[in-house]
Amino acid sequence: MPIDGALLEIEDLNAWYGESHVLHGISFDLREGETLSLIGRNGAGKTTTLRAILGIVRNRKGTIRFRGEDLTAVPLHAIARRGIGYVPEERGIFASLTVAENLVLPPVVKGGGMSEEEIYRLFPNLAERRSSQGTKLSGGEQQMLAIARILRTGADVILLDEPTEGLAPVIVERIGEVMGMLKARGMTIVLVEQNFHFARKLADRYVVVEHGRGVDYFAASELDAKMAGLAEQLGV
Amino acid sequence: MSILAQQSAATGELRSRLNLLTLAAGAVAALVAPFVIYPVFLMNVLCFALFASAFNLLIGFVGLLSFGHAAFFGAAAYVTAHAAKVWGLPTELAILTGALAAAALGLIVGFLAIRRQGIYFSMITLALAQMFYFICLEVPFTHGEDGIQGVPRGTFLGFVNLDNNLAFYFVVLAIVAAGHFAIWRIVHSPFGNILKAIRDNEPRAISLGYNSDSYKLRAFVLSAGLAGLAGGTNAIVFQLATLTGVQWQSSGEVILMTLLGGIGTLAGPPIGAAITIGLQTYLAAVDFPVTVLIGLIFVVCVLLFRRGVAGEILAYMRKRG
Amino acid sequence: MIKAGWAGAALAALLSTAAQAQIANGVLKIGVLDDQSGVYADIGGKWSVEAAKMAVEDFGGNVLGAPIQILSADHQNKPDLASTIARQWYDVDKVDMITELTNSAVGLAVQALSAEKHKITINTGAATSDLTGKACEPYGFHWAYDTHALAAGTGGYMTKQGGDTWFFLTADYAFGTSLQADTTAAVQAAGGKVLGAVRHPVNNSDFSSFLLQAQASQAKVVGLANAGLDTTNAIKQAAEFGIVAGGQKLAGLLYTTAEVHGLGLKTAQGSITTEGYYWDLDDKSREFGNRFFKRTGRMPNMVHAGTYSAVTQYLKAVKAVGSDDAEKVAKKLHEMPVDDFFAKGGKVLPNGRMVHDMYLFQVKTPEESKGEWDLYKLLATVPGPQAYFTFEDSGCKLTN
Amino acid sequence: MANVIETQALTKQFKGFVAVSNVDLKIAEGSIHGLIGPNGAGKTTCFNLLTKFLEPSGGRIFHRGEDITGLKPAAIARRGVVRSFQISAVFPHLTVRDNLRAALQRQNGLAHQFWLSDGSLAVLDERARELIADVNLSEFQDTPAGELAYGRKRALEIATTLALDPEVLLLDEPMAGIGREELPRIIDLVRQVAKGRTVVMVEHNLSVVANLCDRVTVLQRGEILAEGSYAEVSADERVRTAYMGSEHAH
Amino acid sequence: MFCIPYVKCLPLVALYGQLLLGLINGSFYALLSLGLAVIFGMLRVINFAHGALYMLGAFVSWWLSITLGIPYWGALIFAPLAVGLVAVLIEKSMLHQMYRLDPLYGLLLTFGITQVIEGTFRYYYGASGQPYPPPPALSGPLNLGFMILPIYRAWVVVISILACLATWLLIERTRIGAYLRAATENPVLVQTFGINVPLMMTLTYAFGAALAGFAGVLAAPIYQVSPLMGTNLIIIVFAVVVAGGMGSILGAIVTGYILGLLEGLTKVFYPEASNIVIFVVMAIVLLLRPAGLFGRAA
Repeated sequence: MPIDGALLEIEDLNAWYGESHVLHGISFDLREGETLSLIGRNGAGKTTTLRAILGIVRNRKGTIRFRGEDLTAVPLHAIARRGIGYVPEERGIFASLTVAENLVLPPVVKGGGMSEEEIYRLFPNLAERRSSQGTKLSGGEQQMLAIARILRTGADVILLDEPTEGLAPVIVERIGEVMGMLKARGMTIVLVEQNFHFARKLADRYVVVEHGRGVDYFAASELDAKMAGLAEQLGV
Repeated sequence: MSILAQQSAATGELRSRLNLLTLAAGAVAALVAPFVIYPVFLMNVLCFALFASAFNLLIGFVGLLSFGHAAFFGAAAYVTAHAAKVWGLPTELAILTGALAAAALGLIVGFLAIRRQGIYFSMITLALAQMFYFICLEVPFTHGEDGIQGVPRGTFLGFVNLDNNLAFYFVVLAIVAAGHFAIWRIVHSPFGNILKAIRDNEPRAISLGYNSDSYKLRAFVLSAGLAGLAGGTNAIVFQLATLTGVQWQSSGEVILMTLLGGIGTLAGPPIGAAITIGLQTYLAAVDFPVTVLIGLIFVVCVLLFRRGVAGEILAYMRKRG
Repeated sequence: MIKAGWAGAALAALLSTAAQAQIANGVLKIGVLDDQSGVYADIGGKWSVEAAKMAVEDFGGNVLGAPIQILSADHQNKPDLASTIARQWYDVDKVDMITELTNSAVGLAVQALSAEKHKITINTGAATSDLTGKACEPYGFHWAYDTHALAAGTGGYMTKQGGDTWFFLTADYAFGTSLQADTTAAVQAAGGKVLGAVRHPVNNSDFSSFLLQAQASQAKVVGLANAGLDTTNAIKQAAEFGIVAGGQKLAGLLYTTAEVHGLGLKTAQGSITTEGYYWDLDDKSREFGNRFFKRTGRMPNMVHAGTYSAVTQYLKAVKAVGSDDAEKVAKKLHEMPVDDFFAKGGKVLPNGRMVHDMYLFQVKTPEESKGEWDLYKLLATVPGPQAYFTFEDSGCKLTN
Repeated sequence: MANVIETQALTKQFKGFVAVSNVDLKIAEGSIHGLIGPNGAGKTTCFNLLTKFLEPSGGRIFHRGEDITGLKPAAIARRGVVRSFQISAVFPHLTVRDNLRAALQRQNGLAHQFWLSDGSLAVLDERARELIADVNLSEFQDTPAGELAYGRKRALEIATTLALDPEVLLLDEPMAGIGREELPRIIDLVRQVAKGRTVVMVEHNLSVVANLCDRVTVLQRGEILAEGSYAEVSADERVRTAYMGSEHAH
Repeated sequence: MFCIPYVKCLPLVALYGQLLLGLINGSFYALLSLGLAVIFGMLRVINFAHGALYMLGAFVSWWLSITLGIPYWGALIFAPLAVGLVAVLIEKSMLHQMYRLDPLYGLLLTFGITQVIEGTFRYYYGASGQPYPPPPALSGPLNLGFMILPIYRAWVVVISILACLATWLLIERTRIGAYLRAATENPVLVQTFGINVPLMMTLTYAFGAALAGFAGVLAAPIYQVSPLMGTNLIIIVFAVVVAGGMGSILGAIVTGYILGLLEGLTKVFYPEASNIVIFVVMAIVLLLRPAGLFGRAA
């Protein structure tokens, strides 16, 4: 369902890991300032969708259009320069870098990002531990750091992969607050999340992903009606 | 993963009709060659063909790149030459002694090198071989840079007079053929099946209960022994054993031969050896530095031609069905 | 394997059918087998090939009506390859004589082969005195120098001139140890004393530790029983540590104009060496040196000059006996005196050793030098019989 | 029921990060035991520890009451505790038959002979054929394993694992990358092979777990969150939270 | 007196002298193994051509001085740049194709390149080498009381320690270094941040090569500038790297100096073994700590 003036348009995206065909033609659109949540079981292809958009998965076919520009031919490192930030599933905190170094690692790609001071104010834990090794942080702090470092770059689209995974509820809550703030700042967000209850507080629209396809699309308002079917679909 | 990750030439290779044909052609060529081409040159080629095939046993079928294989070739040359000249052993026993010495050296080097994998393995074999070179340079029995000279060719099994180049050629052919048969047998043996399994997927082989290090070490020793067989024979052919045999450049050359001929194919290393030795011999008179040419071939092979001559032919045949 | 055109040679052979009776195949072939791309490429290398070609041209290009052809090959310091090439030259290409043969492993291997094939070798490049000692062969000749001559020249004469205490830096392999032993004998025979020696590994780039030990020994002469880059690096670093400036003398035992030129006078000045030839010795040597320089852009050392001399002498012998039969030519070579710009009153011993005068040189200072190749000043002439082993002492088992 | 595998306080730390922490696992003989949990919970690490592909930082592992913590991976496999891999593990350059032979030949003492023809391995072929047939690969006997489709590789991997006739079978995500159409077949296969042996499996697909497993251990952040039958754990509020997120009950 | 029983005794002051000399060789080992480690960390390529690039550094210095009259001080800057440029060409034209292949191919390719470079130089310049005197400001001896140390050698120790330190600081303390460390850990993620990792790889290779070229300039006044100067050195440096482990930058530096010292001592007490002592140490380390002194288990 193409939407006029979409910021990001994904159409019939296929992707492969080696011989294994993971994405089977997923399509969706994203408007500026919107939060879209990809939900689905483990292994359904949500993470791969993000990785295919960024070009980490090289072996891909289909259309990825960002602000009208086709991204499929753009080199991996140039995609971030368009203003797309990525928070990977495994968080990707670098062990050989301190917290502070991790934070300033991604280059600033656009104006309008937060300053280091602002970020440290927002995440006092990180400020305290700025000179310790990145991976010495707790899982929750690492997740904060992974999000925080994208905030600095000025990226206005952020791809978030399972930010709450493996985290204690209190931390999840804190991350929820941070994300709410991002949303309020007008950030466009693609959120991959298994934690459905987390996603529902943020998402404007949902794509249900199964076997590498988008099998259902609905807006936040339709959620309650869908709830029963979803629990079944998500496998619990 | 082994260096073979990009190619799949080895499987079931010798079983096809194509290979029987190649084998037959090779046999005919080997029998006719000494009447057309200078036999001493051919003997040199044969020795290096066996050397390269022994090396290939490791890289092609176990996935280990030894950058110090010349140590085994050269060590066997020294021991064989010493045994024949000083101890007065009969030629065939001298060669055998050389091969066993090389295998023993292989056990030591292998034991150390197997402790690391991949690129480290290569660096360690190179370093240990260089150490062995320095030892050869200094111990008295190798006679330093003069080498052991004037090694008697003697008679083979007591009745073949090896001073006759043609007769000697056929003896060398027999030895080298036996060596190749041994390699073929190892590759296509129960043991070989496990080697290939380890090469393809070491963790999986371990999970099936195979202690991969012990298999690698045994393959290493076998390969060293066969390289030694080649080195010992070479020493008798040229009646000398010198430092050239144990130099690291020789290790580089045997890699080139194998790469050029086709890693992991049985026909490749002999082809590569023939081309390389041919170039060295016939370009010796051309005013172009041979090392540069060898280096260029190396670069071209790695960049464009990783399957080698035999590998490319096999791939072509496969494509055509 | 043949560098010169086959066609030309064949044509020439056809034209001179008369010569076939004397020269077996209608062409007299001389092979120059040496290291053209490796460590010895400067000592001999392609320059030796040029020297051999000059000898042939000066001889008129043919002998007994048959054309003379030079073949050359780079043995890449591989004795087995050298052996293959030499065998093929003898067996297939019917080469009559092989010369140069730098690298003692190659020299010994090819000389042994020549005995088996009844062909002549004249070694001008290798140092080992074994060639005319325990490894001597009836058809093998050793022309330009050997370890004994270097030792006798540098060791004996320097001792006599007051350098009577020695310390050796010896390359720890056969060449180095035999050079040290020969030199020690010469030093002691002349009344000198060896205070110590340190054996360094071959291809050892850093000599500072050994030089400090030499310095501490306070010997008057520091003898370098090594070759090639080991010698040049040792001399270069000796300059750095002020060995010569401190009053000690530095004697390179195998060290030719090629190395001295490579080091430059600033570094090499004051060091001492023995050579069998230097281009600026007299008119005849200058004449050859200048012609060689015109062709190659460099002055010849004793290996290049020796190769010229050896080829010329060989051709003279062939002409004298009227045949290229190895036996006859070898006999003639043993008899004929050598008298050319390289060797004055040289004679060949029954073991194949060509005995000629050697010269003790000191490397000039940059101030003394008048040109790029003005490198040496002559300290002494070492008469041939004192430089080389007599046949009896050589250890050669051939019957006279 | 006796426990075939037991761990005590099994712990693994990577550079400043605890992947598995104090895990006491009890695997009952003859059961199909599922190991589940969100990504990063430490399931695969656990697996690697059990088979000694990783060296534990602390704790012990017992097999039939015997401490096997110090053994090498190959030795553990020889005791009959055999694993599969998350990414299909076959020998790509060997044919399907040779893959099976490689697995079978160890028990027959045929692994070390380098002087025999591999024709001597033909004695294994009957058993190999059976196993190949069991996983429906009969028509691919002579195909190099690398050329098989992904699902068939997984099938081959299961066949080679079965060839060892393991007492304990550890399957790391056997359904990963398997198309929906093939799922029932693989589920059947696992059920079939589980007869008479113990199976431990890491699996993401909860319906597969529900379908197969007698007992389930839920891991979260390297620790055991819950244990019991699938019905029990799926009713557990903490487990639901771990998977679905909390309903945010303050 | 310092004694090794049954071998040799040495006055302590002489021992200091020898240790100092060992440190000089250690400087070269450290600079070269540092370059190898930086390249390996980022590119996963064992750069066999490192010895040839070192030789190139020395040759460029010589060439600059005889053709353009650029003195040592200029060479110290321009030669590493030139070598870095050569490295860029190698990386852009050939080496980058190796990243997706088995790392052994990188080793083989650089081995071939080494043969070509060294063979060409040997062909044109022979083996006996070219002269390159130390700069006048650094010529002459320094009397330390216990030994005469050429000023130039003192300079080599100082400048190489500085260069190692600077490299270490660059990698551990700067933003560019942070990129490098991050890209070594996870190149893909770093790319998604908008950092041009392929360019970084080129520059890393050039930087490692420039370090080798720098070592070459330092070596030119000490050793004869010869095509063969890097040939054997590279294998020794491999042994240093295996003994030290490729894990850390600091490890490469420290192992280089330690093994240089050890080799220096061997030259005094048992010179015949000085060529193999580093290999022996490597073998012992492999037996006791297969991952190397500073390496982490894979």
